[in-house]
Amino acid sequence: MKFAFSAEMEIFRDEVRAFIREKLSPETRRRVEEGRRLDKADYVQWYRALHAKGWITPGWPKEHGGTGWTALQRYIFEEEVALGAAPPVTAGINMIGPVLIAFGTEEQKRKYLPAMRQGDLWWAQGFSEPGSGSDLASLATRAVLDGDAYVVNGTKIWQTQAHYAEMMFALVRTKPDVKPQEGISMMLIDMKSPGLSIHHIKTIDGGQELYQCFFDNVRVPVANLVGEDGKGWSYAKFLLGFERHGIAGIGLAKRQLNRLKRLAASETSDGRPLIEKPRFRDRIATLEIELLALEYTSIRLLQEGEGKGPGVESSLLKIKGTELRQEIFEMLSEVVGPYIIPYDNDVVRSGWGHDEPVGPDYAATLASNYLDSRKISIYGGANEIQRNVLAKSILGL
Amino acid sequence: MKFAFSAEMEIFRDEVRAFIREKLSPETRRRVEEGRRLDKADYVQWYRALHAKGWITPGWPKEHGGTGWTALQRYIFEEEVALGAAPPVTAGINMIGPVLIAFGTEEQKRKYLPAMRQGDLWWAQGFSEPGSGSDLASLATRAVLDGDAYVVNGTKIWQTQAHYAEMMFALVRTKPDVKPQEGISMMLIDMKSPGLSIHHIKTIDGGQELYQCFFDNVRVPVANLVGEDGKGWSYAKFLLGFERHGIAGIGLAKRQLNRLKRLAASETSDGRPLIEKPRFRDRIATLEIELLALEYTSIRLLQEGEGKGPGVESSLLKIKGTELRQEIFEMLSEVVGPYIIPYDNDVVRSGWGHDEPVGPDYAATLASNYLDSRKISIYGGANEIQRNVLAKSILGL
Amino acid sequence: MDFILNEEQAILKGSVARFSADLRAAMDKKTVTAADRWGRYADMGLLGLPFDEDFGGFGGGGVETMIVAEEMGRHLLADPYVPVVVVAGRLLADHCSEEQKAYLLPRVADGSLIVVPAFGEPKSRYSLSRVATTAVPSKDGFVLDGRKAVVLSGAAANLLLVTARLSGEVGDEDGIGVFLVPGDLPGVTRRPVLTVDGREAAEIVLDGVRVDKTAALGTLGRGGAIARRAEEFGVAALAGEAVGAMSAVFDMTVEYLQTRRQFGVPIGKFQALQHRVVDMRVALELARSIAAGAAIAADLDNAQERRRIISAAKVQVCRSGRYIGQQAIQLHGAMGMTDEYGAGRYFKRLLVLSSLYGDADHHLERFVSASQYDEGGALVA
Amino acid sequence: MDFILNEEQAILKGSVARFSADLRAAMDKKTVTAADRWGRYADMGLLGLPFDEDFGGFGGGGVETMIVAEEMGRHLLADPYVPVVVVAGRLLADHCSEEQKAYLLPRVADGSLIVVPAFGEPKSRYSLSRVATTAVPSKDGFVLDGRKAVVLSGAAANLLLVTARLSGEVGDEDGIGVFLVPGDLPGVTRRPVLTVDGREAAEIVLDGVRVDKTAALGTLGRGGAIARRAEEFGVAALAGEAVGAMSAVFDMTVEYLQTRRQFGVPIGKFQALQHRVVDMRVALELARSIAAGAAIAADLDNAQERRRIISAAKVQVCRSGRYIGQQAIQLHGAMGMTDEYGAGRYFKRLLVLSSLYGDADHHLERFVSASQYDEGGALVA
Repeated sequence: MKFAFSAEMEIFRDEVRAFIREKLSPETRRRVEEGRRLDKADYVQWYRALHAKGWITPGWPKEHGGTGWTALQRYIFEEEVALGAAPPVTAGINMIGPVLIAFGTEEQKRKYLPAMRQGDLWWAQGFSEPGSGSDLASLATRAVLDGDAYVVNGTKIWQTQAHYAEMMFALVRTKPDVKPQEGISMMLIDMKSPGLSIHHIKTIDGGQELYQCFFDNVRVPVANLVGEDGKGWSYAKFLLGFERHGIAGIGLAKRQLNRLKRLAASETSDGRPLIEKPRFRDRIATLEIELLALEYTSIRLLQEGEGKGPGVESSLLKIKGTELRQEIFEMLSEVVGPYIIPYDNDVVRSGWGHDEPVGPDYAATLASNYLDSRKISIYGGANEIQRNVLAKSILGL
Repeated sequence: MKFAFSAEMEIFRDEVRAFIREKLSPETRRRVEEGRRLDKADYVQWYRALHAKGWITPGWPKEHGGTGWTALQRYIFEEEVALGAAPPVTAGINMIGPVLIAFGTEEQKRKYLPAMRQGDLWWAQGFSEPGSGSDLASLATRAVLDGDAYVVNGTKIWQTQAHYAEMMFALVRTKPDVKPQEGISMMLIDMKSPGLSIHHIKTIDGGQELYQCFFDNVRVPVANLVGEDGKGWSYAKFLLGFERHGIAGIGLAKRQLNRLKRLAASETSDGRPLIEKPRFRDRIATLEIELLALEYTSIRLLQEGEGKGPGVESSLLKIKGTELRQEIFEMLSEVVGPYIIPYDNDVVRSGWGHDEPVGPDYAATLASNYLDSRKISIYGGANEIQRNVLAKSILGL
Repeated sequence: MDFILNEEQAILKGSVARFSADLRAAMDKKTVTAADRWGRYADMGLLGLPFDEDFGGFGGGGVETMIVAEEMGRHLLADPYVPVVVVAGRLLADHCSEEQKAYLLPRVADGSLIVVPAFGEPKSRYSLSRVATTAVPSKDGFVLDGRKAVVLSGAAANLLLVTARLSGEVGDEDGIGVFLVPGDLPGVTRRPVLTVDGREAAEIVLDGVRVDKTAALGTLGRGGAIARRAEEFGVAALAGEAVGAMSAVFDMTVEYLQTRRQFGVPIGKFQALQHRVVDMRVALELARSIAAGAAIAADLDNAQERRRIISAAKVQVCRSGRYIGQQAIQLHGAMGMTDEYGAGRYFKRLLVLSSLYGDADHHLERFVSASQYDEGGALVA
Repeated sequence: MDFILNEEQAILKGSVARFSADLRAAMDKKTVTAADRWGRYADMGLLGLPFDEDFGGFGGGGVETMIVAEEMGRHLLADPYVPVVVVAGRLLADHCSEEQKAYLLPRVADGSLIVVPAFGEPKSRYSLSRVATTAVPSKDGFVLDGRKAVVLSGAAANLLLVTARLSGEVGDEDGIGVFLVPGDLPGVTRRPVLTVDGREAAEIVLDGVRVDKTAALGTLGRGGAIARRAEEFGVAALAGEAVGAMSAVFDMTVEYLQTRRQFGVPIGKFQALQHRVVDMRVALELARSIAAGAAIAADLDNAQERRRIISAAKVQVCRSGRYIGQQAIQLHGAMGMTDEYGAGRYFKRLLVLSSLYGDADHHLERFVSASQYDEGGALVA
């Protein structure tokens, strides 16, 4: 056991940090730091840069364009990306990418993997349905074989940025008369298919990210089936269990905690910097201590698990990581006092522009960020489900 | 809606307060205030005084020696008794008393009720068994009819002060082949019966209060059956649901919170009274606010429910009341700093006597009280069971 | 404490409950404007509730305004009842001259005059004594200069109640005046902004605004205390409003758990969610009781006891509101994150209410300073 | 950070784990006395662990002592390893003359000399600078007068490490000395008391105790800093001990939930209890990681960073320990309240550990004062 990482790792961290400083658009960085919404251009610029460096698919096998990094390197990379205020990598790369590499046809690999590595191909995830959230096995979207294509009918919901997506990887029911999990297949659906329509869902923070997709006799070529018919459930489990080194979100939490401290130093209460008020300072300190403990836990579990692949520890990290970040966002909603109340959706997106800010300029996005933060304990497997998973592994009952 | 109670109620409160001040032994009061253990004599002195005043069975119907008080009067009485550091009334009076009045034979009433009113008859409760805690319906102690007596075999556990008890009211299984709840009867068992032995269970605080009772062919006269054979379950439910106006323990919590503030004013940290340290003061203030909210909730639910009998609100009051008191005891375990560590069981019982105290004299019982406080969320229906009950009434599922 | 509504209060509650539900329905159908709504409040007599009968009111106290605010909270009525009627209204009733009252109060009561408190400033956070806006005596009255921040309904208001400093330093308790400032006076610039719960607030610049002597209300120089007393009435009413909102979003969550099915059963069958609902209910009942206590206490003469209970209520309501709102979203799952579904709207209203007139930290401080004990642990009056 | 044990550390852990389990078994059978146990530690080489090889030790650091402490915590070994070997041991090794070391350290290592820190006083709470005990220079050395409080194993110890004030006021950081005081010296009165976890502590009166010049260790007047540095090693080791105890009581609770049946199923089938176990596990993993971090940090030269991590660890360990201990009792139900069942013994040990060398509030204060930031939010070194 040693304090600090090895010299090689610190050199690697410096390299990542220098790359981000050099290649990430300052405008995008500022938007992320200020908690604003991003445009497609923000993502594209960053993905291009990652592609050029060969760093866009670190989690893929080396022969498919992966970086060959150790788990620790990937952890450091993800932390630096988050600390450096770069946009997150699309779901497609970390989710459907590994599935296609493991189970896809050669044609599918040829067709999709290079485009994904270039950051050009955007995917929507088609798992949840209005009636199937935590209980995914109950999904009802049907696909019936008709000649060389499946005919898909039904609906999928909670697609993030479906308006940018060219393709969807979807779970659909191809066999109605078997056990629920056994009748599910995974297929790749062109978002421009006739009969496929998308409907925007406005979120409580005023965001524009979420969609529902409707399928009305959408024809999906048989060639777009992933692996075997009826094995979609196992591919989904493979995909959801895929190694997520940064799942605790340490870099994200650190960046927000730094933001909180910066704002608390700038705000005043009774004429003194808010951060000097024992009550507020103690609450920050408690969050700092938990974050330090969680950071060490992330690294320790990673080191203990090196080479073994992900365990149920990822549930533990997800639970604590999301709850801690939510507490930080909650304090961020308190730091500006009454200026949490004004709210202009256009300002959240684009800033005050030439207008004089209402209150401190950093206040405008805090309510939006707080509202948005409530999703992180729901998406990607609600924390209740994560607790079920972890309890099962502890108790074995 | 009005601030303060009516003038009549305040006069009543003054009367109760004066009675306690006058009649409760100062020695007993001191022991309760200091968190020491009580002897039988402490209880007996107080019960005699209550009996003389006619206040020992306020919850009984007036014709059986009840006081005829309103629910609010009973609440005030219980609060003052707790604030005044008087011993609690025995379980028998509030539990088996009302059952005998409602379902007992005339002979049972004649035999037991007057003795209970005099504070002379002590009861043990014989419900739980080692294998039947929350799941009481699974109890296994058997009673087989043999002539004019039931022959009882099995064991009961968690009897409080069984060494003082003359009688036990017990749930036993008289019919083995029916639904679990339907085979249970309630009977009154003389603690001096041949074949009945008691075994002391030491608790984590070093206390001597708990016992396990073993039944080896104990003969219980048929005349000691309560109500009908096989109806014990419904009597137990009647008994457990009996109106408990003071279930939130507001008076107890107030007394402990006052103790905490007194000690925090006496202790110093860096040369200043501990209560002036913002960190400690804020934590106390948070408890004070919750206690105020809970006190108002107790009174409000009582007033809303006047004449309707107890509802599921008692679960709500039990949950929050016990959790809050546990937090107060936890802070009491922090208030004396390192002097929480020394621990002498004899001193907990009897004080330092002629010895010089180790540390402040009030420190000696704090660890014992903290340890003991962990039971209040377990006994009388664990808080998990209370939450189940309340959830059922809210959700109806 | 007596928590039972008397007969008049029970009747008021019933009629306000029906009124609010109807108004909500009309809002959902978009058949009423804000002006229509305000007119209906006036017709119901709610806008004059705290005033004496002589001034078109009913002499209602903290309990009566809490009753109204709670129903507004339950039905998310987006109208500035608390700022106008409770805070500004009580201040006017307590500190205007008889002549001013005769003119102003009936107009507030009939809805023709909207008057709002403008106490906060860009750097004041929740303090009412950090007043940097200045009031300089002139020949006929005063000249006001400064900025007022996050004034709810500040753009719609006809009249502003502005705190301004006559003497001393920012932060001094004394030396503050409360001034009646018509919103359209020369030198008053109002910049409207939307609020997170979809209402309106204004940032206000006062640039050499001239008001006459009668514009100064109450004892000159005691404006901090005057504003604080008015805000206390507001906190007590807000606590009721928050309880109404919590109660509605709690009911909504219970219904969702009863009807949403996953794994073949209503999700309310899952014990972990059941226990969460219990904890929400506990938080709700604590908030409800102490909000009622604050409403009763709002009319107390004993300032220390009043402040202690009212600040305790705000702390508890903030904490219960955060918890209930957050858990309501969580238990609704992704559906809770959608704007269309109502839980989020309550969540946002609760966010505003947790900040308005002081957050939990602010009121914890006030509670502590109002709680002085003797050595026996007894509260020193 | 590298949390993987190196080969020597892994071997140490394995052998200490076996050793501790064996010792626990012997204790349960009551076949060993305290003196036997101490002898076994010596035989294992554990008592000299932090000392240089020249003095019968192994040159172990924070990680090595944490490994030992964790296993002691797991098996509830009731021996003063941390006070004697880690706190007093490190202080002796760092501040004695070579001559003193040559005499003392081998004797600590072979178990013949028990030396304990006596830093606390009746009114010092957790501060190491609130020293009222005085050290007045005399012809040959110093005369000590005062009282020392809650000295763990203070009655059994041969030697005490006493802080005493040479100059300045109670609370001053400077002017404190650390003195080696044989426990049987004239003027030393030791009153043994039991502790809540069934061990021994002493209240000590020093009445005109004469020690010679060489009894003063380290730089004269810097005793506060010297004691604090030694106590840091102690806190890091204690954190490990607490993690061992939490880990054992957690495992015990899991097993209980798997085997205790109610309502026809193991109670671990109930989702509310399952989720509780998860929260306990989260608390345990956080404590385990930061305790390991503190063990590593204990050897850092950077005092601010060291103090920050060590105090963070104590805060987290106190909180995790309270939560895990309380929930372990709760989930065991009434059985958890019995002395016979082991959960309560761990609960009591965790209570002692949460107080020893400073509670959560104390270390939160230290953490805050060690965390100074620039305006960008970055930690200022």
